[in-house]
Amino acid sequence: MAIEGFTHLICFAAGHEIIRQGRRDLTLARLTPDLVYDQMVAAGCARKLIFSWLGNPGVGSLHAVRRAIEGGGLELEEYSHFGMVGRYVAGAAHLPFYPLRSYAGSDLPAANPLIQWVASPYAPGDEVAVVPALNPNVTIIHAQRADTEGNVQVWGLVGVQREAALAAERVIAVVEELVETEVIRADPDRTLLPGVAVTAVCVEPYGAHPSFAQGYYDRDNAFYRAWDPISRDPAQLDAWLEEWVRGVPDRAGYLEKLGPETVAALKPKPRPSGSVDYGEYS
Amino acid sequence: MAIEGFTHLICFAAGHEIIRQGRRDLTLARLTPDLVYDQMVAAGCARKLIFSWLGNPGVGSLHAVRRAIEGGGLELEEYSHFGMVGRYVAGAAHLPFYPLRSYAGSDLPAANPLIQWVASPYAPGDEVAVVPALNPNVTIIHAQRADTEGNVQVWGLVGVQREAALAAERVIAVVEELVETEVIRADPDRTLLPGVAVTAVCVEPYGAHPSFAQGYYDRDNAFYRAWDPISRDPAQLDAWLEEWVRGVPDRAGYLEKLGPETVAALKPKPRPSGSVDYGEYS
Amino acid sequence: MSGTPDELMVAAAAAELAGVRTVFVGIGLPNAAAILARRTVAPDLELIYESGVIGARPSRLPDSIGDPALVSGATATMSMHDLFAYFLQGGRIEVGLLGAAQVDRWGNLNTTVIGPYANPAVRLPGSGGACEIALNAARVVVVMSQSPRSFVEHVDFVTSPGHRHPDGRSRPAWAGGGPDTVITQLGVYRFGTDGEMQLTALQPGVDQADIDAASGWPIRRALA
Amino acid sequence: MSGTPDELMVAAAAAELAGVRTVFVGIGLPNAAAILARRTVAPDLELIYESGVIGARPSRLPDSIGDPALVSGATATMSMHDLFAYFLQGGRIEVGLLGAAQVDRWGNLNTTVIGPYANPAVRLPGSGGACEIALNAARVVVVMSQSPRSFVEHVDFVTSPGHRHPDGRSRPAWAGGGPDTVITQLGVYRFGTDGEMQLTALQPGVDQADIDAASGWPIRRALA
Repeated sequence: MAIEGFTHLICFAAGHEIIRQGRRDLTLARLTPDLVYDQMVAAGCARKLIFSWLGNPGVGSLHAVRRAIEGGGLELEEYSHFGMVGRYVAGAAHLPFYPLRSYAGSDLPAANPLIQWVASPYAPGDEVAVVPALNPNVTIIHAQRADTEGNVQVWGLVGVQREAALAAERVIAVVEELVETEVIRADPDRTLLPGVAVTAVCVEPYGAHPSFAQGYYDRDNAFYRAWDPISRDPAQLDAWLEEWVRGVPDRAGYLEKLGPETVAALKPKPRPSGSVDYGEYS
Repeated sequence: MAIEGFTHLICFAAGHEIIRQGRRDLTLARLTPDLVYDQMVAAGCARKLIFSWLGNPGVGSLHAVRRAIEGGGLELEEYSHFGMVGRYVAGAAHLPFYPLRSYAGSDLPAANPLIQWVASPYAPGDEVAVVPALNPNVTIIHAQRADTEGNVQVWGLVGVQREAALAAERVIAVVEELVETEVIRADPDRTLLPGVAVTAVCVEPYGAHPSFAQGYYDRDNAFYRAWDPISRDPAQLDAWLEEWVRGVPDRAGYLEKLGPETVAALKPKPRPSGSVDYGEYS
Repeated sequence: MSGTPDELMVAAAAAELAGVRTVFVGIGLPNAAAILARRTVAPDLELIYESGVIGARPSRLPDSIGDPALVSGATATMSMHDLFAYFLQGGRIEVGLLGAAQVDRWGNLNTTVIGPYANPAVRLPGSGGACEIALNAARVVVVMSQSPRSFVEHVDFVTSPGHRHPDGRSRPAWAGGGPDTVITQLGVYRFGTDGEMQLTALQPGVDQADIDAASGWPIRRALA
Repeated sequence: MSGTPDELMVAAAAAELAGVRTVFVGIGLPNAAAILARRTVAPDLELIYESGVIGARPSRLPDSIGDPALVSGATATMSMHDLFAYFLQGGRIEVGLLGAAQVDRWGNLNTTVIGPYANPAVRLPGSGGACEIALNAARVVVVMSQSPRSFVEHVDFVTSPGHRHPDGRSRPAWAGGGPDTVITQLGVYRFGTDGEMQLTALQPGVDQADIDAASGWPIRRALA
């Protein structure tokens, strides 16, 4: 499975619910495992990571993941960012591989035999790196809004959310708010995924905290920094999971613990996109 | 060279200026040559077409192009739509080829030896069709608006405009209107091409007529239908080019001939997209 | 039931879309059929156009598949790359609606040339998206006019592959189901398990002699 | 001129961006350098972030390369696919700014592991976009801290290729120019025509003995 969202719109609500359900032996794909997979690895959910950058952005390491790797308890399948992007693209496009100009002269292909090469039929001797399609059983994405038909809209960074979702057998979209279909249809360019491609929509305001939702709330950089000492100490980490994940029944419980002051402090001032005219043609 | 825009935003202003300049021996790429290339072929600008669908949409044939083909005076290089899309994608991505699931069992590869096959390294016997990169010397696109930094925004159908532009050595964007940079920066998701990827911007209102600009003016379907008898008769066609292209100094002259009533009749009623909030973070 | 030949074809094609969720629509009769189906037998039908539109709600019958009325009020617009790669090739299209100038018994479609490719008697529009629609949609419904020049023993050019190439090659393993139904002004045809076309229904007022007179090979019968 | 080691590196890296139009920015010191450069020596500099932002005008120094302040007011946002495929791989990036835990004389960078890959002493973050930045940017500027553990005879893992792999393989024909400059708290290094690193400038207050003490091989000198 994959929980995607590059820095933006990382669905912690889903990660926490998976921890509460006590899932085990998951293969977790994500470009940047981030805190959400550090927490899931610490909780014992994961057997394997498929990834391209393993850190706490701007802070340092994901200590639970590092301990699991250095202890030999976590299998790794490693790419570069563009390799991971390509895996989802190939998966979404029903192609066996995605070609990219990377890896030549790097030790990554030696570390990961799934990185292969194909010869260009247009230039003798020109070999292009390829990565295989990735088709998660489930992809969970977070988004700003959806309607009851399952049409999902995002603005700001979209990362690999469209490709990761369309590569999956099932797609769960968690959104900040439900809106009328007419709001969606007024601006079809903003639709990341049409309803025909979405299995389920869940409404979970602030479900991406401590990551952010453009226009809704800021990245909680203080929490990302605070995570470093927590994650460094297994006992502290377990206590954190007990208190903030297993100790609350759902996302509403987490938000209540977080408190209205923290939530309010993350709210940005408004900055409207402005409106464009699609025209009414009849 | 390529003048791209799928049904939407076809830059007739550029096509007409190329005819006025008396250009010859051009290789013209476009998914749907449409009336713009029918006119350029009739005017003797073209040596070769690279294309995937050759017709007057909803009407019938491009008669000038058909005459040139049936007379042997125009070289053809033919793909399917997705093959043409893939050629631009590979060109923009500096890849030698683009892989797609098409052409198996079709006679198109026999008609065009540039359509080739590569073997997947992940499944023995699985062959994937590939098309080669296409890198036009110049791509001309039409768009709704740009700023003086060359950032170009489009809404509605984007077709292959981003890929065709980024595949080219030089990119000319013709726009309906110039706006303040702050208008562009208020909604970065709408940017088709950032200024760093654009060689020149020209402001030419109604420059896509008789095709359309979403929210600005409708497709002139009456003109598309009227083109059929004009294009069918070489003498009529030449008279049309004399009157509407060579007989006017520039696009303003064309618009003046078109007249304010035709222009007014193509104006849609407003249908606003609505505004979203990006948030001001500081 | 009566109507013009076009109306008969549109009604029969719309009936094929009953309960369908996603249809990839070409211009002309397919477009009219899809719009009719959504208003009648398939209220949840999402009209998907190769120009980059999903879930169009056109306020008028568009002349082209890239009409502005398809965009305003649609659920999604996207680049042709994303639409062809992730929706069509990605296997999310239940029905592809195609037209053709020629069809053979295996459902191979020609929209490229009449006569030899290098020196055609008539140059037709070519593939557009038809080749990939024929290969990637879960099933293909063809709407076309029937005559001895269109229902032929051998198509002059295979633009969009059917169940078997004239040279004997079969469909690749990754492909969708291919031609499922051919609808003409004379009849409705489906394909046997061996991939050969068979007549399954006559349009109102049509008899076997009309079919025979308009076919370039003796079409197998499988009337209900 | 004086400052902390970080300030020295940021200032030197910003100077490398004079007159540059497009820079692909990593987090940390590269980000600070790019923002400083745009305010000083490169007013037309477009900051491009792998998260999908072009032309960011951040109102604050962001903690991450996907900060919301990079999006609000940017000239363009796009999918990571389009950014990596059409801008980085498409050859539109003049300078890629990278950090690293280890570098060797050929400019090979390691951000993956210290020790063997299968059983690392220290697991580092890995490539992110660095491997493709190193191969596709027109030139690469590296900003890193120098010590005998970071300037090494042999990197433990080549994450991002330099001018020559330790096994002797050269750069592929399609690749960009590769490492151009390495900036540390002690010096500024460039690469000879044979691809070997050479010291071209000392940071203020640094002498040759400091360089020697912080290098795992005798670095060639080419001081102005």
